[in-house]
Amino acid sequence: MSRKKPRRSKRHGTPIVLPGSFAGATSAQDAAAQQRQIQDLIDLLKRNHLTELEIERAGVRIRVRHEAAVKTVSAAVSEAGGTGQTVSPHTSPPNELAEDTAGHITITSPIVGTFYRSPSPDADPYVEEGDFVKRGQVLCIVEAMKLMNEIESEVDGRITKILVESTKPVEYGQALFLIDPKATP
Amino acid sequence: MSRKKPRRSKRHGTPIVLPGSFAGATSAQDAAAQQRQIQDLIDLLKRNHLTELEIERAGVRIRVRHEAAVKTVSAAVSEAGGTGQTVSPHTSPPNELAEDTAGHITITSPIVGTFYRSPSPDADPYVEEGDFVKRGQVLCIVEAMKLMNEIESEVDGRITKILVESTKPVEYGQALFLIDPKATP
Amino acid sequence: MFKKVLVANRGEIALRVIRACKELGIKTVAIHSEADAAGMHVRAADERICVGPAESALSYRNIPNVLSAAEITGADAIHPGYGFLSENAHFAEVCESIGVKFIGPTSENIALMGDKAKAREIVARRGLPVTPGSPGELKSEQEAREAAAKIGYPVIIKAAAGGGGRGMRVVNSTDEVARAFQAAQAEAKSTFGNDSVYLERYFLEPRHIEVQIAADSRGHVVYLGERDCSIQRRHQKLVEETPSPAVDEKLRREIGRVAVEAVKAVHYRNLGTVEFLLDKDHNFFFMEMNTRIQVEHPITEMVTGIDLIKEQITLANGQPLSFRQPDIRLTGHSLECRINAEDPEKFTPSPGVISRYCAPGGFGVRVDSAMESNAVVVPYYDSMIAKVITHGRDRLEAMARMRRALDEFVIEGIKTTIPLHKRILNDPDFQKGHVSTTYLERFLAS
Amino acid sequence: MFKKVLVANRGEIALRVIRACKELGIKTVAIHSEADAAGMHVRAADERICVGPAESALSYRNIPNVLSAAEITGADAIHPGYGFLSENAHFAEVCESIGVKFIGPTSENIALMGDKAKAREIVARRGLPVTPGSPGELKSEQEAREAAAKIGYPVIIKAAAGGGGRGMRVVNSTDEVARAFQAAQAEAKSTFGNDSVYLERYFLEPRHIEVQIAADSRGHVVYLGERDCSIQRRHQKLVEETPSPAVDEKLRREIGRVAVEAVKAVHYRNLGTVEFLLDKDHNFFFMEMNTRIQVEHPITEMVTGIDLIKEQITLANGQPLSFRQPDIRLTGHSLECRINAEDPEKFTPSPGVISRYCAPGGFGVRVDSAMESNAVVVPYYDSMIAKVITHGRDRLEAMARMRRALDEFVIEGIKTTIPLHKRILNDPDFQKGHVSTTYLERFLAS
Repeated sequence: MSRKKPRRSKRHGTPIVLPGSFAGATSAQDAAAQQRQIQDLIDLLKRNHLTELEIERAGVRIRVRHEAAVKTVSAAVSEAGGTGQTVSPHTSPPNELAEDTAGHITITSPIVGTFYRSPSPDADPYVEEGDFVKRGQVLCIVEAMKLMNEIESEVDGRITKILVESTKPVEYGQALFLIDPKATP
Repeated sequence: MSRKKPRRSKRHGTPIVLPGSFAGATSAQDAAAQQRQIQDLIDLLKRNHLTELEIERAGVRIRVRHEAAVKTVSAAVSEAGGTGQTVSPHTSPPNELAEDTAGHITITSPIVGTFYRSPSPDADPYVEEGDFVKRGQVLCIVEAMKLMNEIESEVDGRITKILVESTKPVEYGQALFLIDPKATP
Repeated sequence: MFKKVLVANRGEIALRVIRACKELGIKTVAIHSEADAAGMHVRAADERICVGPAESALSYRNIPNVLSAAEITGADAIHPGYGFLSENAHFAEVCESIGVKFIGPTSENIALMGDKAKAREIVARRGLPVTPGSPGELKSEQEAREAAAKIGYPVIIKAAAGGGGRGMRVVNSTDEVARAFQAAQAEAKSTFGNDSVYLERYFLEPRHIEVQIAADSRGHVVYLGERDCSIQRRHQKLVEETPSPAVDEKLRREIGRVAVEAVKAVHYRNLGTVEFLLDKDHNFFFMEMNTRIQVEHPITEMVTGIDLIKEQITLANGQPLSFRQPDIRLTGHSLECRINAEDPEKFTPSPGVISRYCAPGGFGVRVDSAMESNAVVVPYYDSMIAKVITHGRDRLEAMARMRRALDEFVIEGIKTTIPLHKRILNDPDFQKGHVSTTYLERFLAS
Repeated sequence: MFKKVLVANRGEIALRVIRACKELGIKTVAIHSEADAAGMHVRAADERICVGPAESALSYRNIPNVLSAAEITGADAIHPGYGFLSENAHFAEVCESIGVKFIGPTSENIALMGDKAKAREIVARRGLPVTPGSPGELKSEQEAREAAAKIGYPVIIKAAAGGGGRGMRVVNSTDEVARAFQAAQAEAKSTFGNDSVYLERYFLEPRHIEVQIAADSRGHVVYLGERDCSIQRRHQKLVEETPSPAVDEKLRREIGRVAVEAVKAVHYRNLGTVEFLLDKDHNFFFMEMNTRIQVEHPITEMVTGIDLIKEQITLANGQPLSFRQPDIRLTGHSLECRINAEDPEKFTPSPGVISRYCAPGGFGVRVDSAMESNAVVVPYYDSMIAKVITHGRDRLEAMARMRRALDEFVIEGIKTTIPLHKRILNDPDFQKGHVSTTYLERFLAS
């Protein structure tokens, strides 16, 4: 049992719309100057709590927008403060994982429980990073309600990353392993 | 008793005088000057509680929006529902007026009271649309606390628009007349 | 006192429990489905655990995952809120068996009172007034017909395991028994996994009056006044108030005494609600008992000054009741309007992003909600997104406050039932207190 | 009853008055300066009139414009809120003369009690306890020295027209008299346009205890318990509570009786507050009277259940008090924290756009504020942007609720004093109720 982590695009972002004509800077110097100007515009916008600023000159149009909602969302997380001993990094930019795992398969926990890399404290781990695994091979145990639940690999491939330390609690859907399905032994 | 209204750029719809240098910046120096001018525009916008400002001159178009607060206001008005007999159209699109009045002077009420176009019910109005007036000429009366306050013209020019009906209440800063100062008899 | 409470719920009631825990100095663990990761209750808690996908059977009602969440976070108690696992005797039992305190009654209490037919029997056996009906479960259509003939039509067939208006059928004559019996049984089976049904007299314009009770482990039981929940749509309460315009001091004491006796009969612990029908002649009949906190508990808090969630927690911790019957004084009048994310005319759900949220405030106004600007109303759960509660020196003031609060409440981006509540508050019948459980149906038709 | 009330104020108190009017079925007119056109109080009212530019002297305190606004809208009464024109006897008088009801005491009441030195004289003449001090206005430094010598140093020189901590100077010895006298006189002149000063004993660690009174036109006067406002910074109250931890039932009755006698001495009408100093030995002394609603009035509302703004309005309308002394029961405990748009350490103002605003809610929490997400805190007026008020069964619960509410309160984009309030709530001295008017100074220095 395993699930793929859907690759999601970033939720918040401040779109800066530049028309194609703007990119028509010929020299590197010009481009740098233009960049600076845009940054200045953005600063201007922010300093003044604006949401939108548009400038057009001789065929060049610059429009800068600052979405209020975005600020709200990200700020909210830091402000509420009560995240405490968060078990999983819900608030980390989803992109990080998505980028790391481009083309990789994520094995997630199907249940809430405690993660164990080996069948017993004295035994060797089921797998190590770099190991090649077969579909159906046991990768770890998640203990819940005193029951040991073996978690199997969904695919053939190479373990590129083990994401959780042994004996740590895991929540539903938490990523446990990254597997590269294209790797061959 | 009469009071002079200092000529100020008022809430909505007073002419905005752009520095002539604004058109077509070419050098870095020009760009800096332009930045300053944009900041001036933004300040203008804020001072005047505008939501959007768009200026086009000789190939230069500048559009500044200040959305957040405005959205709140307009949404709130419809939701709260309690605007009732609003005395002045605070929430009307400020642009409309601004366009109408490009280059015109707005005479606003310096006090809260009741607007009268003539000195007494039987008398003729002080002025009509189309009339040419001199600086210091009485344009109307605003009655407050049983006192008749004569409102004088700030400039020589032609009355292009009378914005309030006689006997209607007016609030502080409410636009009463538009005068074209460039018109000559 | 407990060190850490896991809140096995979501939305406003999860936030309500977390607030109570914070005030008691207890750490909290929020559980959430994948759909609720951004929920306010999740942010408000000290810790958070995802327990499954959006579907509640796989997350909020997933007993192994919920208990594992308690285990791995070291929570020593679980508050179930309302709905989900709150009236699941098996869940309460497993909690007990693994040493995690279930904040609520004993699993036996839940099992006993959860079977509505059995509960009626127990209460009737103590000589307390019960709606006339079948003595227990109906085994067949024939039994149903016989029972109905004895008490007289119309009657209503109900699921023994029922609640929320599911598994109910009104029967007006003997011809209709067979079909209604089968339909109720089928719906009971599919909704509650139990096809046991019973039957009782169907009152035409009754009031729904319920009594809040509290019991500690030393056998003290008190009642905290009644709530009038007559304004319902398809057995879903919409507006509640206390005191009931139909209950005077004498009747309050009588119903209170009966409620206390009923819960004493099953050695009940913790908080609970005893529901009665009140007919036009002020006769009242035991209907059923809810063995959990109710959605509408805040109106009782407003008139008594007692924090019922804190009381649940301290009682579950084995402490005695923090008050005796004579300490309970009902001050003023309180109303609650449940705001649902629904079309106010068609009642179709209206999930989505709340683009702007501005709750009413000021004196005598309380809002229990886990919403805010940019919050998302997900389509998987109950549509209730806020409760507006007002308190006033008398019913008139509480109603005026409610009208003012509803006018102030800004929720944009989705549809809500606020306009319906405004209409109800302006209805002369409501204003005079002339309501019954059929009020809303007539009101909506007019 | 009045048909239409003009609210001659802004911010939370304007909204508070509008809410009360709505609940009473009275139409409202909001006035506003050019800077406040987007204010919540403006949106909440039925009508709105701009009365001048940002500067309050030209708008909210512009008597001709405010009265013209009442005239052109046909308002039959004006509620002045606090500050601005609320204690302006001339304004109250003009209102009376043009037939617009001033919702507050008579202009004579204001004139008499507005002169702090005269008020002391009147109260002392009735044999009531007054802080030892000069019998009336001090005409010269020499008179000041003589009065100080008689009552003993330290003394404090105060502006007769004073308030808000302006025009005050503490004097520790005879050498300091000349300078302090001149400084106080100059500040009194520049702040209040009146250089009249008086002098009284300066108590070292007194409590500020004030008594809410209400009087109708039939001569009935009642008191509604006290408020302990000892936590002040530069004579600006920050945290208030009722009941005072330093006042027991016996002392409450005594202070209440004195407050009632003091206001009877001037045939006072409507609501008012009598301020006392309470020394360490539980002696209390009349300081002054405020002839308007106080910022901190909500805590009295929480423990009495009485809406003080509605009471102001009905009293101004000539109705009798809606309660007698025995009807007033103080239930539980209430705290208020004033949230200012200020740096919580340096106390520098922090105006600007509130990018996100999410107020706390739930049982026992009340927020009085005219702020919301995207609202602008303009730099022209008082920096107070919200009042968080909690109510609990006892002081412990009210404090726990306040901590919980402050934790929940989200205000982004500007700095606020919320962090300071959190620190105060966690201070053992505050928790034990060991405070005086010098508490905050010491606390901030530590």
